[in-house]
Amino acid sequence: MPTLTYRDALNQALREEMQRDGNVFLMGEEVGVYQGAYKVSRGLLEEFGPMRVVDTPIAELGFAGIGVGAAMAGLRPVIEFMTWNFAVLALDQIVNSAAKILYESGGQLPIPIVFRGPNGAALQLGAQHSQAWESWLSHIPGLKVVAPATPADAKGLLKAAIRDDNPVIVLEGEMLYNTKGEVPEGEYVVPIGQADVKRTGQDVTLICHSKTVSVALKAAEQLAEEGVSAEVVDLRSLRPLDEATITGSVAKTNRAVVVEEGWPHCGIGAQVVDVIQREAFDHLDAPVLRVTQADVPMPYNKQLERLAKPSPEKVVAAARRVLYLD
Amino acid sequence: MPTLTYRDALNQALREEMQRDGNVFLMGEEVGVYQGAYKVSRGLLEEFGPMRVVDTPIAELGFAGIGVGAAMAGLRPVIEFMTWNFAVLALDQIVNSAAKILYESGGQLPIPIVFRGPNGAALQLGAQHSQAWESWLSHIPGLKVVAPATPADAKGLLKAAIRDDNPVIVLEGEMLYNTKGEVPEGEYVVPIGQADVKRTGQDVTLICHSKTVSVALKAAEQLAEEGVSAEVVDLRSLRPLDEATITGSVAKTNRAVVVEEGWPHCGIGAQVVDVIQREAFDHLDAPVLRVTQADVPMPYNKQLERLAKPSPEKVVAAARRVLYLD
Amino acid sequence: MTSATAQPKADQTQVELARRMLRQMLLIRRFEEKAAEAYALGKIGGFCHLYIGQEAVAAGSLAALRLDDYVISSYREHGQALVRGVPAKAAMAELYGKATGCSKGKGGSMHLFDAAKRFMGGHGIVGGHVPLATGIGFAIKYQGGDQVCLCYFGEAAVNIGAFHEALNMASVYHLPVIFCCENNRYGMGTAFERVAAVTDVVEHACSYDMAAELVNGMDALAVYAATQRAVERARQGGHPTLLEVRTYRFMGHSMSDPLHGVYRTKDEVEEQKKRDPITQLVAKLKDDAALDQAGLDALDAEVRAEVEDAVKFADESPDPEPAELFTHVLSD
Amino acid sequence: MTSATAQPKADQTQVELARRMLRQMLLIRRFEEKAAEAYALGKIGGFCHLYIGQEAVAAGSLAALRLDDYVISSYREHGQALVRGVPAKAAMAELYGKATGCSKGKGGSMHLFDAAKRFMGGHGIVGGHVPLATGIGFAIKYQGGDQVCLCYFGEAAVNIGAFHEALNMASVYHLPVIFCCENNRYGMGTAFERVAAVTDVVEHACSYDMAAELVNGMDALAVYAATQRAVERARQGGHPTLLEVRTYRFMGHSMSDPLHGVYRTKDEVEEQKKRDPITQLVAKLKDDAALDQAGLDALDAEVRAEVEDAVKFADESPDPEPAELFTHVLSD
Ligand SMILES: Cc1ncc(C[n+]2csc(CCOP(=O)(O)OP(=O)(O)O)c2C)c(N)n1
Ligand SMILES: Cc1ncc(C[n+]2csc(CCOP(=O)(O)OP(=O)(O)O)c2C)c(N)n1
Ligand SMILES: [Mg+2]
Ligand SMILES: [Mg+2]
Repeated sequence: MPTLTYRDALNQALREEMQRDGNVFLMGEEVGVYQGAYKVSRGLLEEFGPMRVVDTPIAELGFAGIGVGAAMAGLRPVIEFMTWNFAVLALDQIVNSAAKILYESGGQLPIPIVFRGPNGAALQLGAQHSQAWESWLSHIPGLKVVAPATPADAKGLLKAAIRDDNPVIVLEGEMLYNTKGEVPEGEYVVPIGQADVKRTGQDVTLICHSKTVSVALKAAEQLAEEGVSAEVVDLRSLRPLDEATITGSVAKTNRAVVVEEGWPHCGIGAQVVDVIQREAFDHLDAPVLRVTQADVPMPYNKQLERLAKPSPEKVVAAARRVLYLD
Repeated sequence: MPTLTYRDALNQALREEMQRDGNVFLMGEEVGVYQGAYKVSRGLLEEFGPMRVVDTPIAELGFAGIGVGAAMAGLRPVIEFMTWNFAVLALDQIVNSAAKILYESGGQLPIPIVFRGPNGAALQLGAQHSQAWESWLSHIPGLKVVAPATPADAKGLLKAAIRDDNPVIVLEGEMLYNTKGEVPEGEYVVPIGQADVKRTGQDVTLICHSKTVSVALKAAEQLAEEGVSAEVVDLRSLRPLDEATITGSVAKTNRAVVVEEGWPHCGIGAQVVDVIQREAFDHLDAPVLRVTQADVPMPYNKQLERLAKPSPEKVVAAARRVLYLD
Repeated sequence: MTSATAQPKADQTQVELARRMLRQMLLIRRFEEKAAEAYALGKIGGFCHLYIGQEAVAAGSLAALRLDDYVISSYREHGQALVRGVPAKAAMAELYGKATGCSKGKGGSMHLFDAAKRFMGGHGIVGGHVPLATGIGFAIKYQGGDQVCLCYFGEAAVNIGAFHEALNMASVYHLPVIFCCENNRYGMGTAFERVAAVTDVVEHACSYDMAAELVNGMDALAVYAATQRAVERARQGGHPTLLEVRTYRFMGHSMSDPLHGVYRTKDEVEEQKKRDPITQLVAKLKDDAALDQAGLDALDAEVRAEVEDAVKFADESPDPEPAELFTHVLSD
Repeated sequence: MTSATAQPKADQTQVELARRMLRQMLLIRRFEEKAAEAYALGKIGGFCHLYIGQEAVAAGSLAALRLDDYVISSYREHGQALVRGVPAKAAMAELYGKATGCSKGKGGSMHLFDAAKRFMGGHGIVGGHVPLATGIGFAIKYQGGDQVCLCYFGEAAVNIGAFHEALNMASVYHLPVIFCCENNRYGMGTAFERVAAVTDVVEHACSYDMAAELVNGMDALAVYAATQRAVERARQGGHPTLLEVRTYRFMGHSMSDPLHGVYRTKDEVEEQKKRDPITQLVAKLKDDAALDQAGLDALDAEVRAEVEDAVKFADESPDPEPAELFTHVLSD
């Protein structure tokens, strides 16, 4: 199987889906001439031309709405946000148009659209450019939300998102774009709504997604050195959540830690906790603990930023606590 | 003590705070000449003039930003959103300006601003006009969020919000504006961050806020008829949460149901569940259950809308389940 | 502004067009009157924004469209839906929230949809559907079609960012969109001049290198003619147009708002009612000897019967099944 | 556009002003060069948007302000911060993320703040600070002051809704705000004409009944004069102005972007460099016999020393204490 970067896996998914279906087009800031702010769309303008790879003004609300309008008239737009931070300006169109028109119209107008781009903090970009929006986006009925952690999942989930007849949010990771992994060639679609056990274990379940998967995997290694066997569940899909895989794992390990990049208050981890305590109450031997971003706007300083982010050390500490090892 | 409507209690708080501090002003759509879309600002234009009661164009993002700018230069703006549904357009200013400038500036520029307006569904306003945003707003560090359920709390919390040196979100209820209650005259400030036990009980804790307080109280009455004694905890403040009062009550009753108007996935109730299972794990005799809006965009039809909303019956059913009465 | 009498002597097509528009305008008027009654009886709920006074805009502009063109509007869209061919029954049933409504009772007054008629809603966030219109225009161009998208919005929407972003992009991408601003002088209780630095909406076209036209919205034929010119530009070169149609609403902002009150005087409303677009079109047809009182009465009776039928249909239709609460959240 | 030589023969005040501006422009240039070096060494992180090429805008416009006026900008704000009086040490330390930085190391390159100097940031969302400027203008009027608020933004911000909402309101409320658009022709890798229907930013002033002026941004004195006229209008009647200052950035969009690449040619950049605002101002001063090479060398040496000091200061300053992570989330 070829080894690709996460970036190139996304690029491949876009290219293949655009080749497969003439209604698929890509729109966003710098996606064309500049080849993408993070080069996810490299080469696509050349291959598909300016009608299908469309550079936009800086007008997130406007071009998100153009995407939804185009979907109403039968196209399958892929809208790239340079980062999800800027998509905050476009939420009205995502929430009030994309997610509601099917329902409001009594089922007449499906909105097959993908909104994608990097989510969460990169390095030292400061408070306005370092935000993780999974909780906000997952809150909304009418949307699906995925957050791939590996190049293979990036390809498979983006393809699934583009083929889905509903608005799908794809949360990518700027820090993941350069990471490498094996990616199946051609037709490879990862169904939305299925978590993936990235490492099996017996003693504690570490639940994570996107960038925190590598954090959890590192924590699992450290725990292994201490003789603790951790299972790592990559959610992959945040809406719908794969409740069966989550509770299945906890039923086995009886303990869980949820790791996320976002803020704690009403984070996606809170929802996972809700699921676990509701569906696996009798299996739980300890409260579920969460590792999140510190409950602060992201500081610029490198040291403070490191302290603010989830880390393997914090996950190990939380795991030890749910195992009553301290 | 005089009896006032929730609307008039808010009006009184605004008037008193504007009399008390010349830097306080009110800005929003229809707040002046029209006396407020829901008449919360009745009489204020006449008393304080057009510089302090400012009608705006329909430009939520713009006037939210004007409020933040005015706060940077020393004023204490109260920004009214006609409803919080429209504030989705203004989130960039709330989240990226109001909530972050103090931190980004290393503590130089506090932003004493209040954003207020009705939140949640009224009657048959359809999907775009019937949304409850407590989870989104509570997610953000740098904000405080309150949601008064009674006229007295409306007055006391709005006064506290206006005096606070931080951005405070006040979530009112369109369906509450006409409700009546005793309201202390003059100086009456309810500290932000304190829940209120609206009814004491022994067997189960019903946790609620804003409009769901009356839902929970009705459920408590029905439960009382069945011999179940329910304690009703009104959160009042959603950020910060009064974790001590929540866990204190659950430590006594060992069972809890969280009732909210918003959608389930990553709702404020999920955060409350997280707190309870973490801080009161050993006290819990059953999983915490939640009663929320159905996980759908709000339908227009009256019957469907009723089915979508939290109801005393749903709360009673959930309480019976956590009590293993079924 | 063009007055009705300034039109060239009507030929037969023109007369037929005018009669057709008159029927549509009467249909709207009677439909809205019944909707007001039903609202008062509690049979219609929520917000209900009537179109009375503005009928010439819907009738005039939609007469210039083909059936395969697209139409999209705000929450004040009953009139446009009816003219576009949404059956009065389906529209009224939707206001009643019934399963037989054009949005299955799930949308309501602000969210009338009829995809088959290419009536793309009914949207409730001021300005929010203007980018959607641009997107539909984008799809038309993408698909190589020669349709247009006609988008209605109020003058107050001009103050919101989405309007500007959408107009700029429609112009940059050369899209066949007609932005039809129904300037009725008020956004709820706020007179436009109190909140807009420039009150001629057409001025904004300059910033977007867009064709623009100011139209008398009380004259259905003038609206028709201006829209036709805009349609021409759109079909032929993908050139968008900003139409500013000056009109007036004779009712309150919505059924829960006062008719006049602090923000406009009773006198002003009465004065404006003298410009009633229906009265004017009737007068013109009578002048041209293309309609007599008996003909008008017959037309009105026909329309009233249609609306009565619609009310009866709505009344007798069932509510959606409870299970409908959970359908159409996602498409499967 | 006005060329430098079109100015009237310089009197002594004018000469002093020009020399002061030259020093400021040199300070910016040297500061930015050092910032680029430090970035390459990994001492500065994140996004870092340099101002090289645009120095005449900051120097010229800020010379027209009083110390009690307000200034607010985007993420490309180092130059304006320095001219406004944020010490080079505090600015450089902020880029390094140090506790001694003007935002205590928590803001970084995009979020320089100095409330005492009324430098109100450093904001990272394109267009997001334009309403903030309007709000500051509102506060000035509310408090009965005669200050102004000067707001810098790039031409690409004109395409975003917030800009339009803010300009309309500044005009409706008669606020003393100067909207200074630094039109450097590109937003990241996108030429303005590819994404704006109208490329003369001043055109937008018509839609908001606002005064406007197009200025040569490579000529500090021209920028000064235009800003002075705008300040006058603002102080006296609360009239906002839209200034379009035509300039050019000699560097890439940020330190992580290429200098030219696909979106502009090397030739174009080289051609533009011939218009270097510093070279031009030096030439003018030499022409006027107000500066000789020795004087220039001395000035440059002085400025280089100031920047060296700043770098040393930043290097030697401590990181914030870990506890600082949790301070300033809320004010207590
Ligand atoms: C973004 C937003 N803000 C506020 C509202 C509340 N609102 C509904 S209609 C309206 C007035 C709109 O006036 P105009 O655009 O002139 O249209 P008209 O009602 O006159 O047809 C307002 C303020 C809304 N629906 N959306
Ligand atoms: C709302 C938003 N969208 C996108 C970005 C990413 N971005 C940062 S700067 C920039 C270009 C801005 O260009 P311009 O306004 O001309 O200013 P310049 O950089 O040329 O000074 C973009 C697209 C952003 N910061 N904010
Ligand atoms: Mg109007
Ligand atoms: Mg630029």
